[in-house]
Amino acid sequence: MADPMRIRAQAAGDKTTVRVLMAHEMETGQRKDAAGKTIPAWFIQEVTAQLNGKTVLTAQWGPSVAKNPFLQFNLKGAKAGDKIGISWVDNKGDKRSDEATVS
Amino acid sequence: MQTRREMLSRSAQVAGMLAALGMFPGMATAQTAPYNTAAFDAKTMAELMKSLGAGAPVESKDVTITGPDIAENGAVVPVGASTALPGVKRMLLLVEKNPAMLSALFDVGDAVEANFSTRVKMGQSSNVFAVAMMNDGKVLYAAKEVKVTLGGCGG
Amino acid sequence: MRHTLIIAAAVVLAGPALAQQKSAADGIAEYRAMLADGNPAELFEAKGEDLWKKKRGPKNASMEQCDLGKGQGVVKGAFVELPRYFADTAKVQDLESRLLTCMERLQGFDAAAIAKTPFGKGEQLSMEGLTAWISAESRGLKFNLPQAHADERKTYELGKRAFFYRGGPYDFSCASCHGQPDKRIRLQDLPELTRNPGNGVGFAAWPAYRVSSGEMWSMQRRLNDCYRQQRFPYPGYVSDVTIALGVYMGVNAQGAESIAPALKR
Amino acid sequence: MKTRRLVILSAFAALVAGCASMAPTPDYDALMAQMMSSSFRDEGIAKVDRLQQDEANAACSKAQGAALPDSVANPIQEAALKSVRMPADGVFLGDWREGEKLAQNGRGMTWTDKSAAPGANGGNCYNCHQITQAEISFGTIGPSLYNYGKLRGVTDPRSAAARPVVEYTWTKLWNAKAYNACSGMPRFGHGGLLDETQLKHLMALILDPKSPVNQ
Repeated sequence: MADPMRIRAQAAGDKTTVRVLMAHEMETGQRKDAAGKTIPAWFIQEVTAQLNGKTVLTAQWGPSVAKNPFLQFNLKGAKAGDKIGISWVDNKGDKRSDEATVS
Repeated sequence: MQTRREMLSRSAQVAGMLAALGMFPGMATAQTAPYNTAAFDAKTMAELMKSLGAGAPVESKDVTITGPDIAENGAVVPVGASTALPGVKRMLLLVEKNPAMLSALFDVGDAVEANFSTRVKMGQSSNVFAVAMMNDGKVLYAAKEVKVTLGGCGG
Repeated sequence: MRHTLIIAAAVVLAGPALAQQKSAADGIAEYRAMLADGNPAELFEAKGEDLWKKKRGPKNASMEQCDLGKGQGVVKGAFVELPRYFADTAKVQDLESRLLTCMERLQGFDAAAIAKTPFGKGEQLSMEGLTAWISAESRGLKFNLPQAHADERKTYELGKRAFFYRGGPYDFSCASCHGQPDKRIRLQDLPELTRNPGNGVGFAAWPAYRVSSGEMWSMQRRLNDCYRQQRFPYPGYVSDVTIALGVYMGVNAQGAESIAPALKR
Repeated sequence: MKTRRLVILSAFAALVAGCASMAPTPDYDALMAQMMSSSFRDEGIAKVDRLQQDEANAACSKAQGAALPDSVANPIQEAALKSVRMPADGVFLGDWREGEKLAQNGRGMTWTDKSAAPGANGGNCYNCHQITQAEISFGTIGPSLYNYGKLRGVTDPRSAAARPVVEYTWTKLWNAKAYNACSGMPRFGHGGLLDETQLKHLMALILDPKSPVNQ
């Protein structure tokens, strides 16, 4: 199973900044290994964010998002103690979901 | 004492259980559109817009693209797309000279600002674009050139 | 202030070439600042903490009884005092050689086999996590390597000699790149390692996450690649020369604040 | 500046001497030799014989960054000067475009390089020098070479007037120790790192009036 994400969510007034680091190779499918064989593409395709269980953001990514991806976005109306859930699915169908509390 | 990882994996298990129980309404109702392969294969702006069912984009001062003037390494280039305009449906981040232009697509809901930052790979110096697709069908963009320098010793 | 004056004078003297160079440097500084928030090294720190506390290896034991120099199980502050002399092995050890000792003695791993494992494979992946977490536990602390033991002083002197040792087809030594202040290779600043180059620079910045390869690099891996680019033969993992260089750079960095694990090109 | 370093050095020497009176001074030369030979192994084209030092490298290592006394430096420089082979056909300049490619190329001679032949090596020039104005990613370990020929008044590299500059430059590329016993620059000709044709291209890059370096 994939390694856990690192999620930080910080409220300032009515705006909450969410920063996420995901552990993923984000292999483009354009690179070759030492033997000259193409390394197959392997990348996160879908990212979802939930605030207290309700989906607030969906995103689709291509293989050009950098390895061990970083994502930052701002939520309106979240407050300290709220739960932020982040999920991703990659092109092989691997999934990962993690949660953090707004501070 | 719990380690960070235990805490994280426990919350992951909880999240997984919730998902299994259909308690993540978002996941249960699967608002996410199916992965748009055509958009992520598009080589030109025209192809990309067609695959997204949108018209030609217009440059706008109301859209902001953030990124460095020079990237020390093309493997990780911090970029951001934002707009303060109301009525945004989607935000896109594009790299003009990558094998496929589209890097990331964000669906903007009521609870989230149209302001996203991530990091992309760039094969060479290129324009990067922030595109805002509006509810009324307008497509607005901003562009910025990012120079990618060579690595340290070339070895 | 003095620095600014020097730069201003240099710009006047060198004209447009230097002005352009300045703006390139500004651009790179801006790029690095944009990446500062959200260092993927955090992903490795979490892994490392888990590896420290988890029961693993043939003896199914954790690393929690490992003595990194400040007593059994003490992690905070250990990193900024390494390499140092350890009585139980009668050796000066850096973080990675000490971790190998603990992995062998506590967990029953074969230290020699791990030392032979290529970077980024097998148990070397554990080293990436462990060094990331252990260094992070000393983030913000100042380097203060002990030099009380005769072997620590001896190792410093050998490290100094190794640092200036010129050889290979290009006649390079460590000092070729790191013996002078304010130099660059291409656009990368080169820390002067014969003295304290400042907080979070040089020895005080490794382990680091390398954006170019998306990998976590320990000090051993950093030194290994320095020797590759120096066109030298291959230094063994935790070999004497690498540990001596660690002592030399670490003692020189006395008082420098550690930012490890850092983010690097 | 130099005096201050000397004072520090002698203070350090006094300290070492103080310690030495309590415990025997380790035989550092022997310990160093032992450490180097036990720490390295062959990998690919990078064999342990690369650790062997010639007289110049041994002297410069021992000096630890300090200037060599003339009595040591002069014989090294004289020997280096004698080692230089001028181009067999008397033509010093090749194609600056090829020179620029070589200057950009930082590869060669590492244990991850397959071949040690000159054809597999770059010049590594931009690692340490500014050369053309267009390339902003350049190092500063060596001096700027921008306008190298122009600043030296070279308008026709084949002319007799240009001869001293041309020969000096060739010598510097062939064996930089000819002018500075502890130069930081690799001995490209002497070390067999680049062949004559490649050196000519680099010469053209910095001396040809048509090269962007001299615009």
